[in-house]
Amino acid sequence: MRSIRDAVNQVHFNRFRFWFQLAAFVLFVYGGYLAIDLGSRLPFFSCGYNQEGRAGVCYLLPLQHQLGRPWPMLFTAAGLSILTGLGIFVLWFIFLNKGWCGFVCPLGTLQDWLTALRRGLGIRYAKYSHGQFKQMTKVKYVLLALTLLIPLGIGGGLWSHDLSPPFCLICPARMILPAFTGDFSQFTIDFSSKTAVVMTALGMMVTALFVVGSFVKKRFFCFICPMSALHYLFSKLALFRLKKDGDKCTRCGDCYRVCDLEIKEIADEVGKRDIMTDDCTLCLKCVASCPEEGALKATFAGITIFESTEAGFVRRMNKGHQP
Amino acid sequence: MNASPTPEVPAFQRSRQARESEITLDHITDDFDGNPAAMQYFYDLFRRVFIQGEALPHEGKLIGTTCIQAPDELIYAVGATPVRLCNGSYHYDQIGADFMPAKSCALVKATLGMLHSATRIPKTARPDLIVNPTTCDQKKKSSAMIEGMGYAVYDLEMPNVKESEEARLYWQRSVRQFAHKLREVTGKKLTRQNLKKAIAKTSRAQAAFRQLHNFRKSSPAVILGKDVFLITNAFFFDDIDRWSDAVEKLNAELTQRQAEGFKAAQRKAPRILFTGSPPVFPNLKLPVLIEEAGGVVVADETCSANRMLYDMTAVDEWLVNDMVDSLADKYLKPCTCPIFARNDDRKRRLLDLVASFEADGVVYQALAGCQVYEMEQKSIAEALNAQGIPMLYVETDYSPDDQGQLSTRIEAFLESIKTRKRKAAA
Amino acid sequence: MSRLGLYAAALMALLSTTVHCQDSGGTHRAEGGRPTGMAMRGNVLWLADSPPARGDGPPRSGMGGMGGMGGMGGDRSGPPVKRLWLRAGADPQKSGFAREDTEATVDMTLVTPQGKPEGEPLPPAEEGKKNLSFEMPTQGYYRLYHTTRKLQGDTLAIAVAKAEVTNFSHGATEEERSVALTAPRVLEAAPIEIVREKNPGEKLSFQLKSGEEQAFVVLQKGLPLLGARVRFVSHDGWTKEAVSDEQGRVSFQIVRDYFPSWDDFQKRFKATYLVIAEASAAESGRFKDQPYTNVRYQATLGGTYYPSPDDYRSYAWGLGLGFAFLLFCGTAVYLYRRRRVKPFQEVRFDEKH
Amino acid sequence: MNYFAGLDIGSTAIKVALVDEGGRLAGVHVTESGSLFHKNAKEALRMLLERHGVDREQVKYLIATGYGRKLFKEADDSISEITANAIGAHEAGRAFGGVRTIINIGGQDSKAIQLDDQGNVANFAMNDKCAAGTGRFLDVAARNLNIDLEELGDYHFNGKGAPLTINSTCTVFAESEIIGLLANGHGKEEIVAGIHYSIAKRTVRLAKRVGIEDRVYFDGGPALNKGLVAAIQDELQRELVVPEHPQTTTAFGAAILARNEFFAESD
Repeated sequence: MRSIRDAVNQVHFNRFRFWFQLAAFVLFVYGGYLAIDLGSRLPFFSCGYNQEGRAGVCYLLPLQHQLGRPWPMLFTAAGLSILTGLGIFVLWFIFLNKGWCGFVCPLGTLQDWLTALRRGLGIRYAKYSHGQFKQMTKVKYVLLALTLLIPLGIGGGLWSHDLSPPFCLICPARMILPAFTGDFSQFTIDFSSKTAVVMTALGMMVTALFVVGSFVKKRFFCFICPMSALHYLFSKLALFRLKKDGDKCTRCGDCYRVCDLEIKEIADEVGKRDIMTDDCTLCLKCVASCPEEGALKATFAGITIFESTEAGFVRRMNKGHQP
Repeated sequence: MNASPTPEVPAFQRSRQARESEITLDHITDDFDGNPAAMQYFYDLFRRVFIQGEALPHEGKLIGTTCIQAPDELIYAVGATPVRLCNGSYHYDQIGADFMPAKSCALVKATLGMLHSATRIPKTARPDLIVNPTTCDQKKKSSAMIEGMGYAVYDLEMPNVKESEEARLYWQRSVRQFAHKLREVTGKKLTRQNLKKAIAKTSRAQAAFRQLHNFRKSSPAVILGKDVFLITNAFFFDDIDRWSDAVEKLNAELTQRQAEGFKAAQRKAPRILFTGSPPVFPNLKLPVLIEEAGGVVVADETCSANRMLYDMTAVDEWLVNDMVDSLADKYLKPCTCPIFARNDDRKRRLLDLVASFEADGVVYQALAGCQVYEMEQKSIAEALNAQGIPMLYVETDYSPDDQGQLSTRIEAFLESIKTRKRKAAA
Repeated sequence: MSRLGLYAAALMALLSTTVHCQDSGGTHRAEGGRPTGMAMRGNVLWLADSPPARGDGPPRSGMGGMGGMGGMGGDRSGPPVKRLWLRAGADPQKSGFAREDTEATVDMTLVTPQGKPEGEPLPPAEEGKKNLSFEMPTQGYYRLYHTTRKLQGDTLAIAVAKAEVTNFSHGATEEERSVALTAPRVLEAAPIEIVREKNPGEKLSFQLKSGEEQAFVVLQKGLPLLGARVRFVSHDGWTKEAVSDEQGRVSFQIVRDYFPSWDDFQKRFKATYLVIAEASAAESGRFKDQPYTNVRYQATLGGTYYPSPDDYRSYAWGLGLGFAFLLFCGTAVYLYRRRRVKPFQEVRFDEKH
Repeated sequence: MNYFAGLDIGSTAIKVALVDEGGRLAGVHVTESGSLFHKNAKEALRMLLERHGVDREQVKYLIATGYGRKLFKEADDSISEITANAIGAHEAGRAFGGVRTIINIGGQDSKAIQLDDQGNVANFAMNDKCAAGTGRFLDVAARNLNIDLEELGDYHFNGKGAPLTINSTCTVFAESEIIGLLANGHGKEEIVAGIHYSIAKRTVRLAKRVGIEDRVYFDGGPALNKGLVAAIQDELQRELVVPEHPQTTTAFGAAILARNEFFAESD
């Protein structure tokens, strides 16, 4: 038992994560070809516009459709289906918590690949001041609010159906993920109405921004992802968690240094046990790069499955380069 | 006793510096039984360097550093050799008193005195550059004095807070500028390869140190604090690879000792955590007194040992930019020097060390003149006392004349710990 | 190009406030002059999901059509109700209500997705109502057959007007699951039938787009009919005729016949097409105690199609904008980094406050 | 009858205490340390035994304390004077209803000790490398004023004006300050009071470092000086407990410990 635990704690974490992400990417972008279907309540961007290959659909797509029904319908049995949908989403979510972002989300994985590309080219990542950052991360709550409210407006007849589903229209996954199955039809501007022009143009711009952004900034999109905001509303329920033992922390900042989302609290907070913040993607890189025994750990339903160890740190850091 | 026999005695062996070094070293080697065999390397090293005045070799340019905040890795990366100039000699302290007020910190004075002295011990070539991190006021002021002696000095700008993100960025900038300065001095550029290699070099040393550090958790102790201080003091000037080899060898011996149930101190010996101003050879007065009085120093929180070697560098992207910033973070964020405003980290660090090393008490050394340590002792004592850990605050300097008084205090402290333990057991 | 200005205006509109789409307010005005060239042959009956409009009526907004739930009426709380209109005339826009033919016998049969395979008779519309309506309680394909039999001399004319209606809803979980296969069947009510050939993997939400190729299969008593004359009539009345092959199959490229100005363009514009198949056979028998020696078969199928995305979606603009923005962002980042090489940024104060 | 001895070899005086099997004080002796303190210590012990008619063999256990403790090889054990002082004060303090805080002013150092409720050392503080505020300081001051050490108490209470302020924290500078005050025509009484208050201030600061609880016990040679006692009481705003033989509390503590150790070992 002990040796298994040691083996896990000393794993070459970045390599493990790379392969895990790759497998998840293949599953959710091409799994449809193998008739895999995990439903349409998934808590990450398995894009529904990827008609052929997807092995399930991102919850935001049906959610926006459901909310976009005519108002009288919202108060019938259909309204109930919104709640059941949310229930299924939460069930998926609590299993991995935000680990869906760090390990499964195809869009997250793509960002990591863009980062790897930049790293391979030897270009440094962008640095911004912490203040600028904190402002930016609030955008995701605004986006979430819009994602929920605009469909309601459409259902109420306030706005055109051309605006539906509003977030999907500007989500870069809509363009990028279908492209992996050879479907480039989303890389277009829709000139059928003004709304469509604006939304598709915005979509293209966001896609371009996504590419440039995640090239120069690790996990750029995750800062503003409304799914991440939706996650955070339920993260208290989740089974998979990130814990910190502040007494063991020397605040050396190693975890903060490797954090893709530059979460300062991970290094500086020593009072709270539950250290996960709303930006966190639970990628567990912080755990892998913490040299203090048991200072950071990932637990599932209270059982520690991966924790920081001195030996693991030395092994990983001596290895240096990631795959 | 263990000195390799030298046919002719160099003139300066009769110098005060050599004498005080010899006295300290004799105490360290002769007053205790069962010194680890692997320690012989360090005993010999100190004898050769401090008593026989052996010259230290170095590769490339020689870069002197006056504080642990100067990143060694950058120096190694550009093919230069770092040597830490912090000095513990009373002899040099008195020479240094010509530069600084008598009430100022003995360590800074001794460093100045050593640099001013014709026979610098440890005997190195003249440093091509002295990096002086602007930590405390005395070090800040000493940079101009060192420059006045004809050395090239570089002030490595250090923020006085470390909590804020601005301070972090400021320090990262300082370190990056320092890297450029090193390039100017050595003519060599930082590359991914040489920097990565340098980090690996220090990481190895740190891993060895951490292993040694962990051995000190065992009870009864398998190694005494005076030996560990000697080892970490050797890190100041010894070749890093040879140093790592020696520590790894010692670790292997300690593994064996632990398995055999070896006792380096009595089973009931009070376990002491040492904190405050750094003990620098030959001023190991206090740790030696503690262990001579029957205590054992099981851990320390000083910049001549733990703080210098404990915290390791984590790098996410092995690019020069990221590695340099990672190094900067490592040298700032975990540092528990009281010079920083708001320093709760030091309390937490001490409490964690007390808990994980099962320390019974804390000895807090403040070198007279080191105001920040003097100022912080009260809050530290309160924090420790709140957890039921007694603390002995000792204000001292490099002079040997308070040894009698100190030993009384230390013995009384150890006696009170023993009584306390006996009471707790009852 | 004046359109460029419009695009720019649209962009500006989004930046300023919400865009109200003129989706349901636009009017469709079909310009005449599409060549038809074909002579009308007799009276063609077909089932449409909209009543004839005086002139050209505005298309209904949003909801599907023959392929969807268009024209759904009735109580929201019950199952959706579909209304169809029987119309006469071979032009989707110009054909009017069918007049009652007292000489003919009429059968109306509804085949529901889960109902009896042979279908159930549908009662004729109530007096005074011109539409036929039925409920669609489950999701799937509903087929309505309106069969008239009429003896003309020694020839029996059998005309089958067929409509295929899909009930599906977006946002429901099971919607994608229904398989869109229709097994050929022999229906008493439909001795002749046109079946729209489904693409493999086609979903209930399928929409036919102009410009696409669509195949139809003519079945006579459940068997493919060779040599039937099949006529396709587009929304604007453009027609094309072909003859069915051995599989009873005939395919048409759905013509693009929707060219409004950009302001009026609607991508959900629902155009109606009509497929007419005719064949005759030397069959003898008796109908209403009268003997006949020939049978003339006529089958119709109404359907809808929509503008092709190619008509309103532009790769050039999409990729162009994407790349332009990519370049812009990339350059911005590059310049920002260049600028940051200069000494530390100042801390500034705002003089206004 | 068995006896137990405690020998406190201090910087200025050697103190010997003898207790009987019941832990009662049988006798004390104080003598100058001189330069040959080893010889003087032996002599002091001999004289005490002689005075009380006790044979050396009857002394079953001897504990040395004070600066010279390690060099006095005849002792069975040695202990730091802080622990010895604590034991002695705790034992002697019983007569006064128990003490928790001890102020000890010796020849070259001053200490403050806090005891827990069982008489163990809970905390202590000691002056750092400076003679100001110690017996030595009083010595120097008395010499400058040309009066006897024993007379200081009388001078303290006979002053007409308010005590003068002695600011210097260093013995050497205080010396010149005193000479300056004399030159300015100030009375010796006021100067003595000033010196006492100066020492009292330092001592109280030291005591506050360890925490003041319950009754405060004051011992050491300077505790014989009534003026100093008054000054400390004034600064402390508390009554001080001063034992009959303030000089020998530490030796007494060592003797008590010797007795306890003897019985612990023979068990």
